[in-house]
Amino acid sequence: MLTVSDLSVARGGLPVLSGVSFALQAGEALILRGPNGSGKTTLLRSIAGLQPPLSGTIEGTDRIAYAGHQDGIKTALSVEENLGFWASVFGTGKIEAALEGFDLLGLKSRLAGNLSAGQKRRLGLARLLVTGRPVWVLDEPTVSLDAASVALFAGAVKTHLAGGGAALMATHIDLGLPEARSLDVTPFKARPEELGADEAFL
Amino acid sequence: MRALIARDLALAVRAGGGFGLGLAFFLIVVTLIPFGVGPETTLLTEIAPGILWIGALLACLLSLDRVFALDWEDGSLDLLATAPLPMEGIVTIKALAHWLTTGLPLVLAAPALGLLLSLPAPGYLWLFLSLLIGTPALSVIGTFGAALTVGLKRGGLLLSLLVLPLYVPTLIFGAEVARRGADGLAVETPLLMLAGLSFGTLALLPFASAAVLRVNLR
Amino acid sequence: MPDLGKYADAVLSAYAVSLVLIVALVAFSVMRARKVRRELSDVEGRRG
Amino acid sequence: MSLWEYANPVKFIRTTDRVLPWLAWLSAVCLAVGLIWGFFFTPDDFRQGSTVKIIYLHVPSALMAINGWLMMLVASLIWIVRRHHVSALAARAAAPVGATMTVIALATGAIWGQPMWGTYWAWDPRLTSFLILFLFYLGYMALWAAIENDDTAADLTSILCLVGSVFALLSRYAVNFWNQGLHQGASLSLDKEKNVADVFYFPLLVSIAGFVLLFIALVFLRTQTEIRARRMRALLARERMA
Repeated sequence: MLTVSDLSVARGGLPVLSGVSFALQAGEALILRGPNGSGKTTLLRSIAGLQPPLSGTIEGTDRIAYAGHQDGIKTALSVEENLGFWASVFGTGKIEAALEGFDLLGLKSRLAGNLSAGQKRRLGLARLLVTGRPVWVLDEPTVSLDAASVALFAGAVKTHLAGGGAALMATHIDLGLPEARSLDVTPFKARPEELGADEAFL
Repeated sequence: MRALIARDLALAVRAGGGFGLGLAFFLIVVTLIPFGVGPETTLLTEIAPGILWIGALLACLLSLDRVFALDWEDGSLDLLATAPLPMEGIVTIKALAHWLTTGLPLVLAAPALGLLLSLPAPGYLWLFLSLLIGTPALSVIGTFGAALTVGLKRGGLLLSLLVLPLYVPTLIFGAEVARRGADGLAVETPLLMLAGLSFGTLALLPFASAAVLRVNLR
Repeated sequence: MPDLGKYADAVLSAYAVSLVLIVALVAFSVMRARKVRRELSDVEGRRG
Repeated sequence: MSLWEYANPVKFIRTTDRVLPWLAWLSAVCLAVGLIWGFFFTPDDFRQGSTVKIIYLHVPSALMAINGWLMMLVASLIWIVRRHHVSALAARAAAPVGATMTVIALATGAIWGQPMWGTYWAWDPRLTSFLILFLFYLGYMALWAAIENDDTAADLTSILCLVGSVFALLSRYAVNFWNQGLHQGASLSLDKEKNVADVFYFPLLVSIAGFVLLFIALVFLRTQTEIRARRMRALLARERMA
């Protein structure tokens, strides 16, 4: 579903990770680990197609639903309107299942600006369900979620995997997904002598 | 696409959306001008088309920094970029939303404000038409400027510096139509030039804006 | 000195303004060139 | 192949280092000869009197103001198409030089206009176009200065230069349309081919050569500076990485 081969990514023109390769099949989850600043976010952004990689190839970018640090929630719109917008952008149109999956049915007509941080995060994650895309690429999905919400999220990921989806995520906490593989990005850290966008000047 | 325009319009009219600010600014500028140049009707009549055009242009400029900045701050822009929409489409929709919320109200209000400045009778139609044709170009050019400065903190001033020189041709042809119309002269040539300019920018500039936005997102 | 007639002020000020601007531009460019050259050699020296 | 070798920063610096002293001296000599010849040894014009001497500054600087922008446009295109860093940095280096040339052209024009037209500033199409060109230079430089990441800045300013060129051209036509009648006659004497006698023409040519050489020399020097500054940033970034 998603194949990454010999990928090098750069932040601000400087290489951060190099030689990253992995493949993700339907029903699989891969968890990226590594300390802060190790390049997980840059890697995920590159895989999602937001920034061009220094070298290497990514197959399956158009199957990806990406969720970054920020949820892209409009505070002046209601929960239903926020989700409905993304549902029609991705051409799926159905939001009931997503609302139910993240326990947002009761908050349906609440303005997103009046949600708590955790509720906002749940709304941001519910967006994944309305995209209808099989590969989830998630950057710190559980930030500001309480234990119950994390369980909710883990459940959603399990359902997604069981339905033939795949997930790639960077996270520090244990999600309780025994079937998930994990990948430590530390060994892929780029060495200073590796060439970035500024190679002509070195 | 339709969802995006509907969302932007909804956001503009909700609380904190800033809808109507441009219009209020336009009114204030037009009110202040007579305090600056004196209340003589003959002078005001003469400069009315130019003032109305410049007022509309400045009011347009005022709301440009919101075109992408809000979506940039809350992460929506990243998510839109990964959505199945072409970037060119996104910037065109953004420009359209800006025009509908800022440009169109200015076009509709301009004739009423023309009364305050004693715009001569034949001028109203041409003022209205020139703004109707010219303000879309202002929105499209402004969207390009907004895309250039989207990642910058305090990019507002830079945005004005970048966009205002680009507004020169539109302003010249637009104000010329309004002025000639008010004087009862032939307006065909500047009107055609203005229309050509609007269609040209509308057709070509979104490609530049999209390219710039992609660079700013990476 | 040629006789500039009644336009002496205009001609002289035009030359003065232009020369001042050119000299300032050249001086600024040369100074910045030296400064950056020095700073770069510092950094390169540190690198060994 | 051969030309693109100079797109390598090291090669560029090495070559320009060799050429630069010659260029600098040659431009100084041309400027001195052209301006001294023009200032001391040319007769007054029968209509303009001694103000005709201003053309030795006005015409070359105006020429370089426009050519400077054209050079930036070409360099920007090269950056967009072939992504040679030197090209982007050369465009960045040329902008302040072009802007200064624009100011010189505007200032000398205004000073010449006072005795000739009776006013320092007229909204003459040419003067107005140059003022707009100056605004474009300002915006371009401001955008370079505002963006931290070098490659992002190069990309954005290149696109701005492209779009700006189109709009500068449009402005030129718009301004002509807006105020066509005023400068007729008044600027006749500036159309050199038809109206400038040989006595004025040869020192003018030398002066133009001086300005062209000065522009090239300054752009080379400033591009070197930009390359060194960029290399310094690259090295410092590696130090932080290690």
